[in-house]
Amino acid sequence: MSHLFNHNGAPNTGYSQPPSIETAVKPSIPAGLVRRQQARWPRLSEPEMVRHYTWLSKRNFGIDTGFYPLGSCTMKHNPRVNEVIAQLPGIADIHPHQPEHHLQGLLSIYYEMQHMLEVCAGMDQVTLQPVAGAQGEFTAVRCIQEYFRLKGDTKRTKVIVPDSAHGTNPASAAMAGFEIVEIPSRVDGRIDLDALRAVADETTAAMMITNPNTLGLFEADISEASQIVHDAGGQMYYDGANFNAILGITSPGLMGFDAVHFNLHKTFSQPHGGGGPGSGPIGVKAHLAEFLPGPLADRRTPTAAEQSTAVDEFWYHWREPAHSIGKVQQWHGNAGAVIRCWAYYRRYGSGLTTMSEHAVLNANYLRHAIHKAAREEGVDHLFVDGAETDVAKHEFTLSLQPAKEQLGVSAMDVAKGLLDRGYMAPTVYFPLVVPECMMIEPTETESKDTLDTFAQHFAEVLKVDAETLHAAPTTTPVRRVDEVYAARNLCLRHPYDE
Amino acid sequence: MSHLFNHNGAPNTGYSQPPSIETAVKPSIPAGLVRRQQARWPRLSEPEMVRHYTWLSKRNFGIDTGFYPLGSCTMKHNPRVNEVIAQLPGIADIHPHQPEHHLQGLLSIYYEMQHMLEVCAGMDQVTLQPVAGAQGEFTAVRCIQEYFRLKGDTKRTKVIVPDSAHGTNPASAAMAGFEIVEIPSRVDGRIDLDALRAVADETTAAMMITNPNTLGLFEADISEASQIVHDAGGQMYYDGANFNAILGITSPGLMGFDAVHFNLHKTFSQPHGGGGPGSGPIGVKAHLAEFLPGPLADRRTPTAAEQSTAVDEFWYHWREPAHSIGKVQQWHGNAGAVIRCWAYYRRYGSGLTTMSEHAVLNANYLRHAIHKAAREEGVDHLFVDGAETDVAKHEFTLSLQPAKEQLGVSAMDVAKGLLDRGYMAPTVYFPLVVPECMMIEPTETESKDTLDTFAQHFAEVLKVDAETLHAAPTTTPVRRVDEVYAARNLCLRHPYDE
Amino acid sequence: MDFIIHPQGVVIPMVDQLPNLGREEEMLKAMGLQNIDDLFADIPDDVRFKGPLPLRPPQSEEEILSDARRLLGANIAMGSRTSFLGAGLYRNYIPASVFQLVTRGEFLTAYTPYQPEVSQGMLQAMWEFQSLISELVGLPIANLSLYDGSTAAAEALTCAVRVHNRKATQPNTVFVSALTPPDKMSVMENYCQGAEITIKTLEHNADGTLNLDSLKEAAGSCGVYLEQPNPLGVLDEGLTMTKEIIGEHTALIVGAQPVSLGMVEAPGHYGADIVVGEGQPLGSPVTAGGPLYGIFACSKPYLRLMPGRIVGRSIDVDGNEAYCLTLSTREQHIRRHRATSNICTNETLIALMGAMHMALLGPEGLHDLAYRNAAACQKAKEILVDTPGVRIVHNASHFNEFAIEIEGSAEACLAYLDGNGIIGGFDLGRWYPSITNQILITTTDQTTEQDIEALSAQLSMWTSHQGVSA
Amino acid sequence: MDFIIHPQGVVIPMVDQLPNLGREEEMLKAMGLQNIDDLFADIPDDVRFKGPLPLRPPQSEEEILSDARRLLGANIAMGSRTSFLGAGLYRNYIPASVFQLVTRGEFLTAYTPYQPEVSQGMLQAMWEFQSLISELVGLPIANLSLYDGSTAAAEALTCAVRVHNRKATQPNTVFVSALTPPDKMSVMENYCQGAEITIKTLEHNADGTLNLDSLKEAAGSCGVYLEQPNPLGVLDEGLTMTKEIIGEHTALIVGAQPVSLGMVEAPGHYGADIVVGEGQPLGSPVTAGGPLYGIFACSKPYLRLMPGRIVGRSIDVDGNEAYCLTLSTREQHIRRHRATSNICTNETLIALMGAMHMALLGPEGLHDLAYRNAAACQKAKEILVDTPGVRIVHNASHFNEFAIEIEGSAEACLAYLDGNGIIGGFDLGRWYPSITNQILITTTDQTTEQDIEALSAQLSMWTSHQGVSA
Ligand SMILES: Cc1ncc(COP(=O)(O)O)c(C=O)c1O
Ligand SMILES: Cc1ncc(COP(=O)(O)O)c(C=O)c1O
Repeated sequence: MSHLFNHNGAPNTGYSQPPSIETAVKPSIPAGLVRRQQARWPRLSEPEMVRHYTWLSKRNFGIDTGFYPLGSCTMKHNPRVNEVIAQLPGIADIHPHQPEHHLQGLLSIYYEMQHMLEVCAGMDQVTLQPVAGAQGEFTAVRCIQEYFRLKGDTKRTKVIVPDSAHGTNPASAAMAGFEIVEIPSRVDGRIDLDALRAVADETTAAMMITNPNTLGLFEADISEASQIVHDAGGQMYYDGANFNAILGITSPGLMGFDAVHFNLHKTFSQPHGGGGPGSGPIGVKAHLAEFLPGPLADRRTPTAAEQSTAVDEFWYHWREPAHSIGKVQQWHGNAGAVIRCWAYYRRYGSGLTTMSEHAVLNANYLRHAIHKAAREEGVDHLFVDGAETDVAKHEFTLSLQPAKEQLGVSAMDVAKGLLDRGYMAPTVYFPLVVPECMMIEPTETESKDTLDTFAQHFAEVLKVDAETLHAAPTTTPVRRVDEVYAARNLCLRHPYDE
Repeated sequence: MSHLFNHNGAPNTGYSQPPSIETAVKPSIPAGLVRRQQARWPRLSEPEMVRHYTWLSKRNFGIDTGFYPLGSCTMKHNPRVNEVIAQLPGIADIHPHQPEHHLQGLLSIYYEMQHMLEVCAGMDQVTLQPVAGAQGEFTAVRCIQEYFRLKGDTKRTKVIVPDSAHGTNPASAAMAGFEIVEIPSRVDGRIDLDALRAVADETTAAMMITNPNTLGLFEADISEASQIVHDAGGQMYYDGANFNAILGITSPGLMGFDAVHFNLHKTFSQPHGGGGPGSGPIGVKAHLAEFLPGPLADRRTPTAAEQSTAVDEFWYHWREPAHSIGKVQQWHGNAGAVIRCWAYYRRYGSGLTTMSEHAVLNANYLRHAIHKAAREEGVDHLFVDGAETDVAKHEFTLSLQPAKEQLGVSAMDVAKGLLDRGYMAPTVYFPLVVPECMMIEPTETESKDTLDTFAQHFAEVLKVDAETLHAAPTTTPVRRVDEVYAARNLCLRHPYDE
Repeated sequence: MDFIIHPQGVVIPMVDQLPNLGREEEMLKAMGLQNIDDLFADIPDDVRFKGPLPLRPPQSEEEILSDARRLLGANIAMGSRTSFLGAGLYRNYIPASVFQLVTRGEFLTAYTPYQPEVSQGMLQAMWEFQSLISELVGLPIANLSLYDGSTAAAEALTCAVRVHNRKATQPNTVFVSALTPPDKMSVMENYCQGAEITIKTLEHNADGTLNLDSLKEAAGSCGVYLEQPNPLGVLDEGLTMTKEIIGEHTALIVGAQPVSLGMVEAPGHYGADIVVGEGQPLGSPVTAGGPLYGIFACSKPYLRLMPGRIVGRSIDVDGNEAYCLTLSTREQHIRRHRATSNICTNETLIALMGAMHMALLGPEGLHDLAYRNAAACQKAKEILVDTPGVRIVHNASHFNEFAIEIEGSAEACLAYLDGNGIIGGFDLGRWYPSITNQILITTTDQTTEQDIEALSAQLSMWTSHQGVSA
Repeated sequence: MDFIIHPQGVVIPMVDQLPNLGREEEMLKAMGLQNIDDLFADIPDDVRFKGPLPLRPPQSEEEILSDARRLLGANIAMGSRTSFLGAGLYRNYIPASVFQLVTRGEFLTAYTPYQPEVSQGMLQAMWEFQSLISELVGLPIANLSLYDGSTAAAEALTCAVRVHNRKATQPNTVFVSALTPPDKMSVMENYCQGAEITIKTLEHNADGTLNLDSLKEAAGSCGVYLEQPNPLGVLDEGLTMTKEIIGEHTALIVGAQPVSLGMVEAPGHYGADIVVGEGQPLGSPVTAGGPLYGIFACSKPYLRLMPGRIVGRSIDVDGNEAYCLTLSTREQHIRRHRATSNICTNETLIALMGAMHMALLGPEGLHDLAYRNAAACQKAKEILVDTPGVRIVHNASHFNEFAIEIEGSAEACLAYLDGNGIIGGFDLGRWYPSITNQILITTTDQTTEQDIEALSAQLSMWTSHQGVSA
């Protein structure tokens, strides 16, 4: 074990600073505000710091480490040139309050990204401000709220979500003050139009749904669902976490949605960074456009004076929407993530369709390979599809309920068994509608070999006896972690006195 | 296992290139020179390539991974800012044939480095051309050879080396055409002046020696040795691999040497890179200066026209020594390594002495701690000092001969036992004069805690039973590797047909 | 297949990310399918795109990099000018090792540590981050980041209401300093409106300090939000008295600039219940305003109603030390619409950079960094006080920012400075529309004496121009 | 102790690398010593430095970086100009992933893999490198790098003598192309003189190709060194006939430009016994001429007398695949003065960059990279052939370099081009003193059509100036 707080070297050990500016009078802090006790931080030299974080990194699993089939998370490869680009001073060393003529490059990239997302989503206006998917949801729902408020339509206090929805959907709508109406899915995992009809009414502000849904299934009835909600006077919100399946194939716009968020950290390869940062732009149809948070990047013909500073035939500038709800992050969103995702977009361009095709190809192939390997290994009775379907989209679910019932082996046990074989486990227990759910999303950047091998390992894990699986993992940096202990014996920071 | 050659994706999988320039006539290769069969290289996409090399890296031990007490190698921390500096276009994207007015920054850094090394070594002129220590040795010996040739002193065909010398010393001298005369060390590991007197004569071109010697001991008789060789008309060559012990304390110049090489990748923190690159500048006294390989960086007052391009009050330029032996590398040496080491030097400046003091402090402390821990664990009868001494310098040797005799446990077994405890093993079986030798060099960048813990582990390994140690390591990516098998069943490249 | 065969026979882009290009047929065949389109048979024809996406053709890595260099090179990096722009974001030097370690694939390409057994690295790093922040701000609990300083402040307000609403005499009400920058205020309003929270403002004295009389009105509300140093850069000793005034049942929320805490008392030590802040000055470049990381720390009573992820130290089945996410019943993936926040993806990697920077600084290093910021500020005051036409607005202590008043309009003055290679600071009129002639001058560890002298010289030029034109 | 207490109280430099600063006393005490000097008691007083090193004071990381930026910024990077300078070193684009992976600490900070159990990563990577090079050049054996192309060529000569001397009718003699750049020739001479090897030269025809009659004299010697493309950029079909002419007992050593081998036949396929080359164009920036990596590959008879380290695939005690250094009995640390070379530290990390670049390229990628180099060369020839006053010297096939003859002196012409923002190529007079008006023009994948047009335009300007002054 390496512990940061165990290091206690000399003052200024880790990072020697140049002398400060000399002043006539020493800078002073008002007497009552002088810090009396320094933070009890550790003191590490650079070698100690480098070794500590190298050690920690070796105890962490990333896409670079191995296959990461975490459903709903789109763990695709993060192209390395994007990191180089994001460290250029023209983005890293930029202040959002610099004047527009300092930021023509940034503005043009924002404009290009807005435009690209508009095209892909079939929306009329995109804002890049929200910094994560959940914030995108909240922002869009707020826009819808203001839209109705401005229309004087004040009865719309409810947001409908399917029971398979991601937790952020209800949480975001609730944060905006809406009441949540959850509708059950059909047995086949799809939206129940009757249930929707039963709840859609003049109190409906919006329905939030993702398509393909969280089971990885395309909701073929989506246009009808849109119709129902629209007929009731509500708005359709598209959770874009699953965009990776449909780029260039279909779009929320075509399906009748009014608003959508994108998870740039899923579809457009912003690295997940162990939990963030992300970027969650939203796109809306024209009637919602003037409610978006600003600033939006816009463009016009440059004046003669501007011509020399322009990066192309346009002059780019910020624009505030007329009825903007205001801001959800203090600046212009996660510009660094936007730049990376712009670089990603540029690599595919109009070929983004191919990217989605391969995402879906890989998911279906893996689903096929898992079933095949399970049959060959005689373990196909231990799981069923999370929902019946001919084809999945970019991800699919399995239910380990049979394994649970027949062997007492849970989805979590299987997940831990996979860890022992060098894989990150798929998402487990989400969506909630599938019992003992395992949600698998390979992404387009995994090779056929990786998929074949994983399928084989998956089947082999199911052959392992229950006792061994309960005890898994055994080859990981630590063994099964006691989450109950953690919650009962809260230790949330270094205990100096131990 | 991840195998590079197992990947066989689509053409151009790993790295998409922009279109080539269009030409009127296709570029053509003469018919008899057209490549008929492409190299049977693998085809990896970027995600596969990134994962493969990440995986490989995880099977490799570096300073960043843990304590690396490899004697004679000076495995000190490699400051990270140096890597940033070495990637600046002002060094990475420079061609050595660019005119001097394109290279004023580089030349000034070369000049500064030459000067610094001259000061530290007490030499009159340094050249930065040799790219490793061994090449520095060869280069210096060649200079000595030319020196005698020019003097018409043609009988000097021999080079004296102590039996404890590093293998490169005799190899380098032999490459230059010298006959090697090896003199035995005294029982206490030091140079035997009588033995030296017995061989030093009119055939002696030079003596090569390092001080502190390869046992980590300072040769107190060094001035006398110099005297003997000089009296015989020979030259004294200082192997600078152990410079880390004496910077600012003493210098080869003070000890009477005529020539010296530096291992910038040891003393000045150029990362070892798994085997290289290095940088092996040499410094010589004035009488040898005009034999050095060029170009040397020199400086003068700038002309009026030059003033605007100058980086300081001087104009820097290349200079060819009058009787230069010519080149040992085609360009200006490992400029990228020189830049890193310049950055390292700047961090210590005149404080380089402190660096050496801490290197010696750490070595002696570790030696002390190992003996102490061994006594406490009752295993102090299993090893002895490689040579008796009150203080060591930056490294020290132990002889595991007692363990070998009493338990059948070899130095190699102990080394492998240390691998199992997460350490890189010390150097074993060098120098050859110490039986079952273990050579330990902690460097100045290791903390007291690391040294204490290592000492404890060292003692504990000696308590492990012989059978277990013979079978060590067991926790490493592979277990003990069969080097005999490798030599008997030569497999030096991917066997396509297997 | 989307190969682009170049006229000269070179096959190009996008290939490099798709390992199964060229294997489609083989894979489809294994599934008993004919072509890729069979995989999309479930998508009704009427919602399908007709024809390819109307977007530009794919590019190779080299072309993208070269376009990025061209476009981003057209931006004016602060480091290429003399800059005094801060106003919430501060460019301090970040040691090289931070970038090299944070881009290690194991950190960079991981997801949220849902499988603790293979995510101990990030979990421990974030637990250490919590510990570092806790010590920095003087409170026992910290989460592992929110989106930025503004959302951290906004979530603090809703958290305060969740905790105190029951006993509040002014329920659903919070008080926020009137100096709060409108962009931040706007975030707060967005976050508060859903919970039907009313935001009232607290007034300030002419010297920039908080009007303690105004504060009295906040007693009985759910929470009070103040910044130290405040948005005008003023260090306000009065804040040490606020908790006493507002009382136990009103949360004192202090927004702190983390670097300042090397010299300035930790708000937790003078009664703050929640400390929030923009973490960026520790460990992160300014990056045009994002990604950043929001600091959120609190005292015990807030723990179970606070937003964001928390790591706890635990044990594994063998009793070995191990870390995992804990108290997740507050979070959206468990509690759904009753969650304390909707946050899911947060700013872990930027927080990790913060942790690395803090680890290298150590307590004395943080002090020195703060000192360098403050000394540059002091120097700027010393020089500008003697610059013709420049008046330092607040006779107060400042940390690394202060307001000046100049002749003529701030906007015009800043444009003039810009024309002379100086990013002169922040036009306070953008925050406070009634003010037309004040500029917020920011210094950091990157500010040099020459920078300040250049600013002073140009400001006196400006003044003399104003004199002429007046 | 070497703290520097700054006037303002900030403690600075060098601290950050020495974890035991401040602990000296404690550690000395444990050893029963009083002060640091006790550790140096064994160094006689008369050889000790008196007083501190007369060097500049230490600097902080920020100051070093800022000085480095200033000094290296004063150099003119090739990428900041239009450049046609090559002559042995070639700037091709290197994919971003190469830099990010090679700087991982596990690779960067490792030593030579003497403990194979914990060095499998680098060992396998180098074994793969050997495999890649072996395929590239068409020979079964490759070592894991020598210092650079010149030392690889020099070591090939001594290796050839070791192998063939016994049967040679011209013992201790090797033949080297007269075109060989003098700097490289100088390295060869230095390496050969110790072994008492005589280097004779081979003549070339006016069209740049090898004079095969001259070659006949080399039969019976130990080895022949030729380059393909040759130093004038000419692709010489005649080399495919050389092995037949010199015979079995004379080593054919070919120096190859690795990128060219994407289109040009591997020398191993037309009889080369040893292939050497400068590896830099694959994977490494030019870096002012170093670090680079020397390629060394050979056929079986040379194996046991070749220089440098080799990795073999083996097994561990459990029979699992494992890699280790092998055939080390050739090396200095075992064989000492009878070693095949004195090399110890080599260029592993740069070779690793080469391996990564090759892995990303794949066979077709290498072809395309070669094609882009060659197409730029073809384009340059097409444009320059029509440029007034410019003559293409050799009516031959070229890969990515060719010689032009211009009006007036090459040196003056290059200075003129330099004044107009173009690094115009290499003055061949620096290699061949009798030539005063020829420039070697190099193109790479980085050369654009605009670059070539700019060169052409400036060259015709030059010609017209020459006309005027003539
Ligand atoms: C289906 C779905 N919706 C929404 C989100 C929330 O996005 P974010 O994590 O970016 O806030 C996620 C993220 O996991 C998701 O999978
Ligand atoms: C004592 C000694 N001399 C010489 C050398 C050779 O230096 P290099 O490896 O740089 O060629 C070494 C390297 O290990 C050494 O330890």
